[in-house]
Parts: sequence; structure tokens; C-alpha cells
Amino acid sequence: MDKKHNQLLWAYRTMQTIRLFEERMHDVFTTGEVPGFVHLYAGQEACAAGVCANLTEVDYFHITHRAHGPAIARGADVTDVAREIYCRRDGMCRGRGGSTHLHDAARKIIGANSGVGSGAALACGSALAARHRGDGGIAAALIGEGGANQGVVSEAMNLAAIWKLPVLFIFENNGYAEATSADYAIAGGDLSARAPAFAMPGEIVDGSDYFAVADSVAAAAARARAGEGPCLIEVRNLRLYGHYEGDAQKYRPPGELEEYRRTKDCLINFRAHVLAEGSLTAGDMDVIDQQVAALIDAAYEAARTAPLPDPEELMQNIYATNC
Amino acid sequence: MDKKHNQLLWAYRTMQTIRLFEERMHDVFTTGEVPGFVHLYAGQEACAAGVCANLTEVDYFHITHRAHGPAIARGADVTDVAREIYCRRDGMCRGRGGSTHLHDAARKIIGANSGVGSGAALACGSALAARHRGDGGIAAALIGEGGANQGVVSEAMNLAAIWKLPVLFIFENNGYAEATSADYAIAGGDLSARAPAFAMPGEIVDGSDYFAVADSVAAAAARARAGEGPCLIEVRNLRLYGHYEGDAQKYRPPGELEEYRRTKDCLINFRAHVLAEGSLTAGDMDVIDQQVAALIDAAYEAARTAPLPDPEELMQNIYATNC
Amino acid sequence: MTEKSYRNAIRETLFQEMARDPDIILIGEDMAGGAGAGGEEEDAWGGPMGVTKGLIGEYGKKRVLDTPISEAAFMGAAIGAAAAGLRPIAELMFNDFLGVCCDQIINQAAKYHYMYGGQDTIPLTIRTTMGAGLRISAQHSQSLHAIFTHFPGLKVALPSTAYDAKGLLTTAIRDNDPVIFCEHKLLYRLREDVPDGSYAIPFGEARVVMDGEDVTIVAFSRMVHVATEAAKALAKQGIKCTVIDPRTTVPLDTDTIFESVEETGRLVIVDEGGPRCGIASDIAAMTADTMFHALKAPVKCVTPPYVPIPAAPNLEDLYVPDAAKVMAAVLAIYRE
Amino acid sequence: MTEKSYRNAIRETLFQEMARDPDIILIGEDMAGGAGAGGEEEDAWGGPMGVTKGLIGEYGKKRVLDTPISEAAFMGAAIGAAAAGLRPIAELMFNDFLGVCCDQIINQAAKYHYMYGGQDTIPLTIRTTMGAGLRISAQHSQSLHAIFTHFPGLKVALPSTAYDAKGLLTTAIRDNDPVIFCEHKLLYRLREDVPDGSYAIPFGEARVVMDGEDVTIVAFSRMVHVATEAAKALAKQGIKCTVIDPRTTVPLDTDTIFESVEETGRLVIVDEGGPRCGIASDIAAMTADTMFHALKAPVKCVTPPYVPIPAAPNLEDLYVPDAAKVMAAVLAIYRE
Ligand SMILES: Cc1ncc(C[n+]2csc(CCOP(=O)(O)OP(=O)(O)O)c2C)c(N)n1
Ligand SMILES: Cc1ncc(C[n+]2csc(CCOP(=O)(O)OP(=O)(O)O)c2C)c(N)n1
Ligand SMILES: [Mg+2]
Ligand SMILES: [Mg+2]
Repeated sequence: MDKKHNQLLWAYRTMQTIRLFEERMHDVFTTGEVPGFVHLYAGQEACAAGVCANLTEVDYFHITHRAHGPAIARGADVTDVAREIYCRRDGMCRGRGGSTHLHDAARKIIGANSGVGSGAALACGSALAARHRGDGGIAAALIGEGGANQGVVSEAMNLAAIWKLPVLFIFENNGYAEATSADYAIAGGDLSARAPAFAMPGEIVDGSDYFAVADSVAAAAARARAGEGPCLIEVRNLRLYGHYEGDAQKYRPPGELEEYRRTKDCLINFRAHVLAEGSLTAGDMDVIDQQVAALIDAAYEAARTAPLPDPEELMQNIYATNC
Repeated sequence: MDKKHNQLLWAYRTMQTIRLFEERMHDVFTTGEVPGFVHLYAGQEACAAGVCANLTEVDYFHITHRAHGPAIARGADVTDVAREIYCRRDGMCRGRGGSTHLHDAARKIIGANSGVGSGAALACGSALAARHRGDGGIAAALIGEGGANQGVVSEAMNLAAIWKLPVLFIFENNGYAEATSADYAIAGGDLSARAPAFAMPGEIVDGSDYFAVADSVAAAAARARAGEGPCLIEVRNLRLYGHYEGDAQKYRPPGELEEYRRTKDCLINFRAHVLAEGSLTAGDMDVIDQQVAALIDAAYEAARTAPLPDPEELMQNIYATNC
Repeated sequence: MTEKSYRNAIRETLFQEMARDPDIILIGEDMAGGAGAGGEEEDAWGGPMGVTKGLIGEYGKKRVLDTPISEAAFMGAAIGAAAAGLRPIAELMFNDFLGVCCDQIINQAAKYHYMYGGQDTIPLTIRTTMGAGLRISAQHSQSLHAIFTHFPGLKVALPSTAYDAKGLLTTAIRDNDPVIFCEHKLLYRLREDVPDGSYAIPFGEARVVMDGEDVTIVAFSRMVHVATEAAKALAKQGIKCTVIDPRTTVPLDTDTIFESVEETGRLVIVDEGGPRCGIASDIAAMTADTMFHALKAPVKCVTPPYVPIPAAPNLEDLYVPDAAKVMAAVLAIYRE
Repeated sequence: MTEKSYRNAIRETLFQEMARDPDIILIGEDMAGGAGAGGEEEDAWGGPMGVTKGLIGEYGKKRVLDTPISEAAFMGAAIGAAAAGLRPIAELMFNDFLGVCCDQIINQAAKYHYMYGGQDTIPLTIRTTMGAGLRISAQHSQSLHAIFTHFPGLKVALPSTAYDAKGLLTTAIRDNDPVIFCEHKLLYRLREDVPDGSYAIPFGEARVVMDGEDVTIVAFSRMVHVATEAAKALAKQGIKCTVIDPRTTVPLDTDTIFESVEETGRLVIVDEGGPRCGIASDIAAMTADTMFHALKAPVKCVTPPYVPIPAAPNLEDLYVPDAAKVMAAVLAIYRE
């Protein structure tokens, strides 16, 4: 009971942290102080949270260019995330990666990757290493529905299946790859249909429903840990902002986001769910809201005022073994 | 009736030409006079013949490194083929490509390609061009079952499906990719299962049965010509020789080839079929056998005695527009 | 003659060439944008960089093809279509994504004409973007023209101005070989007077940006502007540089470079590509062979250091060659 | 000390290193061969070139992993496994197939350590084959070490002898960075005495094959033998050459090269890679900068011409540099 309660508090806190982090990012981006391309995860929180609810210390979590939310869901330090987005010396990648390349080895958050889809292959390697060690670890890979059309993803699914690797291919179908709709780019419109092609189970999950995602991932993770091989989960959601900050989003059908915000906001739905079942109180969540708001303030302030890397850093860490 | 009769004569002549061509190649290879890697098509004749029976002048035929048979099936001049394999000046690619890169633009035989699987993408381009011209042409791409595991093949299937391109993806499952079995390398063991993943029809056909292949391709071609998009056909057969000449084939289960030769030889089965239905006579086929034997003699003799390219050719045809 | 941005000069060329030849098609991600989405605008993006805006409205979906994120498949399709008689213009959003369609470019497009004995031509133009400066880190900021140059069979153009962008793209599209057309991300807003009508700039003809008898500076793409800035500053110190923009690396106008080196005896090459096996070392090597006796001083290459490209703005600015580094290189050899 | 072929020296290294470290795994196509086929032999092929024969028998399926023809996926898996603590040795059957896993190598493996701020290491060895001579045409005969060299973050080894193959592979496997280990197809049968025990040859230390004060010849891989043949013939004419095999292009032992050039004043670089933006031009450029004042004559690059590789034996033989071409280059600058 306590465990469930804590889990719910964790889920709410996680999703709320991501939401506020991204809303703040959306605001500050206009000031021009954030370098590079920034892809916001707002609207998709239930997916990363639902996955991470099922991951343990030995598991790997492969994320994408839409990196902030997933990194936070996996427990990355929010200040560390913000500092990296601001390309600061003490960011998680020492300012070398920026928004799209968050990576936290200690937490097994594996590199947001600019070549979309390539995380699917890297995840096979994480899973292989975990199996080699025999520590029961699995690899969960987030892949955008657009990135899922990269050939390497199909190759990786086949490889994971024949090697029975403990990989979860989590295709996050947020409706768009940049400005191109999933319906246009995916033959048949249904990524879960690719599961039988590679002899693995697959299903579609409502990405606005934390519980649905968490349950689906729980089953897949259990299966993977039991040595039964990979699974595919297609999580359907929408992003609340543009592909990246600055995107005018003229491709969206009118009213799409308004409707989604009204009926599919994972935070609103989560709140309603836990209040209805009485598992959390409004007070529980209000406290979290305040804590998170303070955390976000502090993280952005810390990031904004943190120093950029020292010039010598340009030429460091090219090789691990001296050269 | 006449048409059907001619078609049967053509099919028998085609398969017999390939068989004798490859048996001869198998023999002469041991002399060391054939340069490079040589992959024989013997045992798979019904596949290329069954496909080409359904192609017209406007259609493109994309072939693989196992190139001799498909090129011959599509009507390439046998001497021209032999000369190219011998890397002669007057080979179809002027001796620049050799056995694995047969290509005959006039007959729309498109480049056997060393990067297995890439023909799937090129075929989308042929189909696009045919549709652009509106000449009713389609593209049929042979792809080995091993090459089908290349990511570009999945990408191409998806692309062909969403663009409704007239492409036939013909996966020739001869049981092995080099020494690795199809059962090991293909998740689920069944390539036709990839068709629904990319929203196209797919089926498995007995590759030892010319009629089965031809019928399946006829239906797929008609569909493609009608603008209904791509199809997948998995043709199951075995090669009678090694992956390439020199392969000791220790991976084969004992008796596999003997059994295949006994029950699945497409030439024997074809003969039995037409004799049983009375559509061709033994005499018809005996005549062809003799003609083909003479043709093969002449082709090899011509190839063997033909000159190598002139040294100046090394630096020719790098660019089409002067540079 | 109207003032146009580099971006608009490219767009205008696409409009004009597509009007001229109905076999030209455009293939790429979000060339129009909004495919299947039901938004208000037919081309919601008009290309990731806004270069192809309006083309789908003019030429329709049959000739402007948005693709899934499948570079290998659509590059292969473009090559196949080129071999089959169309004249595709394919867009590789960032040249870094060569990674996922490398086989198509280096093994198929580059070798098709030669390997098959000259039977087919591949009149394909690949438009791509290059260059650092947007703070988008190691996988989106590279300048990979040396890689394209390494493989015979490709031609490689790197326009540094709006005028050249139009003239070189016209040539690229009309050329019967695969051409990699490298647009620098930081040049899209550059503006100058550009003729409204069509014109073609032949490949392999360098542009001499400035003329001077002391030192020869060869530079490509955005580095032409950096080199020119340096040369102007040096002129104030009485050092007169010739600045040469070869405009294409394949074919390469060695004549113009060598003639200048004959006069100056000193060569600095400025390039945003990597230092090892790059285009700077390529030209340095040719010069150290053919022009050895004319050389009075070491040949200097000004390139980024040998390191992946960092996101941090201050590090990225250190990474990219600037006028100060070019001046230092010139000064290092000027006295000799 | 036993006489071993280059092939067996490599195999022996794999055996010894896998015995030493249980985290080493092999990944590639037909590393064993016969997977799932039911043939009599457990490793029906033992690698496409027979190099990995016997390893699956010794170390089992858990450590010798045959793959589908999916280079992008299995290279990516090897990188992921390396980041996660294993030490994979992946085989890219022909270096030409870089085409289909390029992103994994240039954008992932090369940049992983740097881009993520040094958090993880990628102790990955990629064994691959290079070189022309088998009459297998343009897509199976390239020597692409210049491409690997272009991207910082990779190390690149090109053993020219059986002894070096063993020592360099040992270093590669123990190194914590991604190493591209380029085996020349035509050297597999080369035999010489090779120690039976393990030894490591440090990266970045050239081997001086011959010593002479007239001309410096730098060569890689099989070209070391071609250069040596030329140098021996020249010696008979009284021209004394130093022949240097740098053994790795990254790191590159410029010290040894430059010291020799200091003495000879003359440099010829012999390489089987392409001439444009290749390793020959790379070294020529460095020398024309750093060692300009020591140079007495033009720097010569002996490479194949700028053309795809033809299948026809006579054309392929014209394509690959031979001793006669090296001698001609030396003679061309010797008198100066
Ligand atoms: C191989 C490759 N092609 C193109 C891009 C450019 N790009 C970056 S994000 C993106 C859209 C990705 O869509 P999706 O995978 O659905 O993820 P989302 O952005 O929706 O989270 C594209 C095309 C890329 N990064 N990598
Ligand atoms: C991308 C790529 N990887 C590996 C190879 C080496 N190779 C050549 S043929 C072959 C086996 C191909 O098997 P399959 O596609 O089933 O065709 P088959 O030889 O059985 O006709 C392999 C692995 C290649 N040519 N291209
Ligand atoms: Mg998406
Ligand atoms: Mg096969």
C-alpha cells in the first residue's frame, strides 16, 4: 500500500516536474538565452513516467532528441539537465551535448541521439551487456514514430528478437515527425503492426493515461526479464508545443491541441484518476506542485548563472586511452 | 493457345539456359580462369523465370549478386553475360563490374548490387520514374532472404507502400545467407510476415514450382499496374551450389541437397508438369536442350577468347558530363 | 537583378529549373511539410530551412515528394529514378545524416556510371546543409565535403554567396552526374544582387574574390567570408592577399590556385571541414607536389581542431576558424 | 616463436585476448557460420575469411555472436555493449560496408566519449578488410582508412605484417576507444615468425622498415611491401631510401616521419586509399607545413588514380600502386 502510494506520488511529481520544466523552457526560449534546438516533451509525460516506473537501477533507458522529459523521469538531477541545456561547464555532459544529447551514465540514461532511431540499435547492446552480466537488467528505448521508420530500427527489432534480448521498443507516436504526420509516413498508420513482422508482441497504448502505459510496460518488462525477448509498445500522444521551439505548427488541424489539452492531458487525467479512487489527495498533489515550482525556479536560476566550459575543455575527452 | 505454348517454351528454355550456364561455370571455375567471386543461381531458376514471365519492356528488374540467372531470365545475351563474368572489354559492363554487377540498361536489368538489399530502394526509384512517365511500368526487385534483413529494405517497403509505388519485393529465400541459415537470421523465420507490417499483401511461394511463382507474380504485377501499390512475395528454394564457388558448404544438413535435387528440381518438376498436362512434348524440350547446350558452348568460348579492356578504359566513364 | 538571400536564390533556382524540365522532382523530409496532417497550409514548413516553400503549390504532389525519415530508402529511390530518366533533387537535411544513407551515396550513386560501363547516367542533385554555428553539437554541425570529395564519381559544390548558389545549383541540376550541393546553414540570410533570369556557373571555375601578390588564400563556403575579412584586415597592414573560392571541390580548379601560388609563393587554405584527410590537406598536398618550386614558405591549413563539435557556444566559436586565425597563418608565413 | 600467417596471428590474438578477458565478445556475420543450419560443423565458416575459426568452440555462443546481415544494428549493438561495459570486437566484413553502418561509426562510436562529456568509454574494436586485388570490383575493394581517419574519436590501425597484426590487435582490444582495425585481404597468407605469447605494439609508433638517407618513403598496409620492394630495387641503383610504416593513422607518428624528412629532405607517400582527401595528402600537407624548410624536392603521393575500382584484372592491376610507380616517384625527386 505504502509502496503504491509512494509510486503514485513519484509519478505525479515526475510528470509535474517535466511539465513545469518544459513550460518554463518554452517561456525562456524566447529570450534567446538557450542555445541550439530545443524539443519539448510537454504533453507526453505519462509515457516517460510510465516506462521509468518499471525500471530499476540495472536497467538502461535510451532516450531521444526530445530528451528533457525522459531524463527527468529517469531521475536525472533537474539542475544538471538545465545546465546541460544551457551548455554549461557543469551540465551533465559538460556543455558538449546540449538539449538534444542529455546523457547520464550513472543513471543509465543513454544518449539522446541526433540520428533518430539509432537508439534502437544501441539498446540491443545495453541489453546484451546486461544479459552477459546476468544482473537481470533490461533496456527500454524510446523512439519517435518518425524515427521508427529508420531502417536501423527494423534491423534492431529483428536482432533483438533472434537473440531474445531484453529490449522494450517504445515507439512514442506523438502524431508528427517535424511537420509530417504519422498517418502519412507510416504505411498502414500503425506501428504496432510491425511487432509480428519481427515475431514479438506489440500493442497500442493511450499515452495520455499513465496507468495504461505503466501497466503495459510492466508486462513487457517482466517478459523481458524472464528471458522471453523483446516487445513493442506504441504509445500514442501529442506534444503540446512545436517540433522544436520556434515551430509555427501550421500543420496541425485546427483545434487539435485544444481538444487534446481538454481531454488527454495526462496530468489532469492522472489527478482525476487518483482523486476518484482516493489514492492521493488534492493536498498531496498541491504540496508537490509547490515543491516542483521551487525546484524549477532554482534549476533555471542555477543554469542561467553557471559558467560556460573553460576553453581547454574543447580538446578534452576526445579519447579515453591517451593518444 | 499459341501464346501459352510459346510462353512454356520460353520458360523451359530460360530455366535450362540458366542451369547449363551455371553448371558450366561451376566446372570452369576450378580452372582459375574466372576472376572474382562467383555466385551461382542453379536451383533457383523458377524464381527468376517466373518473375520475368510477367515483365514487359517497360518494367524494371532489379537483381542481386547472384546475378547470372536473373540476367539471363530477363533476356540478356548469354555471351554478353559470360564476357562480363570474364571481365572482358565487350562484356555488358565493359569488364568493370564482373559476375556480381551484371547490368543491362537496354533490358532494364538493374545493377546487381554488392550492398545486399539496396536494390529495394533503387527499385522504388525505377517505379517512381515509370509512374512519372505513366507508361504502366513496374519494378520487380529480387532480394535474398539475408539481404532482406538490411534496414533499407524495410524503409523501402514502407516508402513504396505510402507512395503506392508499383514495386514487387521478391524475397528469394534460398535458406542461407552465406553460411547462416534463414531460420536463425529471420525473426519468426517468415519474411512474408513483414508484409502486413508495411500494409501490403504478402505470400510464400514454392520456388521450385515455376507455375506457382509465375501465378503469384502475375497477380502482384496486375495489382501494381492497377495503381494499388507494392506486394511482397517470399519465394522458397535452395541453391544447388555453395554461397560462392569455393564454399565447402559444411553448414548444410546431410542430405539436404540430394533431397532437393530429387523432389524440388524446378526443371524436372516443370518437365513433369508440362508432359502430364500435354502442353509440351519431350521432343520440344529435347530440341531446346540441344540448342541451349550449343549456345552455352559458344558463349563460354567467346568469353574465354575475348580481349580484356584496353588500359585507357581504366579512366573512362567516371563522369557523364565532362569534368 | 534583385537583392536576394542565399535561401531565396536557391528557391528561385528550384522554381526556374522545375519550370524548365518536367522530369525534375524534389524528394526529402518536410519539403512541403504537413503531409497527411490536415493543417491549414499546404506546405506547412516548405523545407526544414524554408528553402522549398511554395514549390508544392506550383508543381504539385507528383513532383514534390515528402518522405518518411528514411534517408537510405529515399536516396536510393532518387538514384533509381535518376538512372531511370528523371532528374531528382533530393534533400539530405543535414550532411551529418550521410551516416544513414552513406551506402547509397558512396557505393551506388558515385559508382553507378562507371561500374556498369557507362550505360546509365545519374543526373541527381543532393542538396544538403553543412557547417557549425547553431550550437547543435557534434552530429548536426559537421562539414563533410571531404568525404564526398574522397569518392570519385560525385561532384561537390559549396556556394559561398547567393549569386553562386543560384548559378551552381543550376549547373548541378543540369549536370548528368550526382552532385552534392552543400548549403551552409549560416549563409541562408546572406543577401546580394542576383539576376532574376537563369544562369549557370560552370563547375571547376574558381572565383577570385580579391587579388594580391603576397599570399594566396583558398577558402570554401562560409570560410570565404572569413578569409576575405582577414585579407581586408591584412591589406590595412600592407599585406596583399589573393582570396580564391574554388566553389567546387570536384572538379577542382587547380589552375587558378597554382597560378596564384606561382605569383605569391605562399599558400593558406581555410576550411571548415576536419583537419585530417580534409580538403585543406588535399590542396596543400597537390601544391607541395606540383608547385613546390614556386613555394617560398610552409603551406598553412586553417581548419577546426581535430575534435568533435561541442554544443557550448564559447567552445563552438573556438572550434570554427575565424579571421584572427587566418591572419595568424598568413603572418606566420608572410615574412619568409 | 612460430611461423604464422597474418590470418593466424590475428586468430591467435583473438583466442588469447578472449581467454584473458571474459567481457570480450565477437559480433559479426558468419563469425562461426552455420547458425541454425544443422550442418555437421559448429563453425562451418569461422568468419568470411576464416579468421575466427575455432573461437565458438572455445568460447561458446554467448561470446561469439553470429548476426543477420544488419551491420547498422549489430554495430550499434556493439557500441551500446561497449558503453555498457563489454569489450566487443565487431567484424565489418568489407570496409566498403561502412556504407550501411556509417552513422554508427562516425556519429555514434566516434563522438560518444566526447559528446557526453567523457562519461562513458567505448572499448570497441572493429575488424574489417580492405584492399583491392581480388577482382571483386568497386564496392568490395576499397581502402577507406582516410574516412575513418577524418573523424576524431576513432583510432585506426593498418597492420602490414603478421607480427604487427598480433601486436596491434592486442593493443586495439585493450584500448578504451573505438579502434578500426584494417586487415588487408591480400596479406592473410603472408607468413613470418610471430611470438606465441601476447604482446602489444603501442599505437602511434612507426616501424622503420629500411633505413636510408636519400628519400623517405611512408607506406601503409600492403603498400609497405610494395614500397620495400621499390626501395630494394632502388638500393641496387645506389639510391638509399628510408621506408616507414606508421602502422596507425590515428594516432600518427609524425615524429618518425619528420625526423627522417629532416635527414632526407625528400618524401614519397604510398597508399592504396583514394588520392583526394586521402592519407597520402594528409601526410604530405603536414610535412609541407611543419617540415617545409627541410624539403629539397616536391612531396610525391603514390596512390591509385581517382576512379572507382574496376573488376577486370588488367585494369585493377593498373589501379593499385606497384613498385614501378613508387620507383618512378622516387626517381622524379631524387635528382633535385
Ligand atoms: C536520421 C535522421 N534524419 C532526420 C533527422 C532530423 N530530425 C530530427 S527530429 C526529427 C523528427 C523526429 O520525429 P519523431 O521520431 O516522431 O520524434 P518526435 O520529434 O516527434 O519526438 C527529424 C526528422 C534526424 N535527426 N536524424
Ligand atoms: C551490406 C552487406 N553486408 C554483407 C555483404 C556480404 N554478403 C554478400 S552476399 C551475402 C549473403 C547474402 O544472402 P542472401 O541475401 O540470402 O542472398 P543469397 O546469397 O542467398 O542469394 C553476404 C552476407 C554484402 N554484400 N552487403
Ligand atoms: Mg513524433
Ligand atoms: Mg539467401
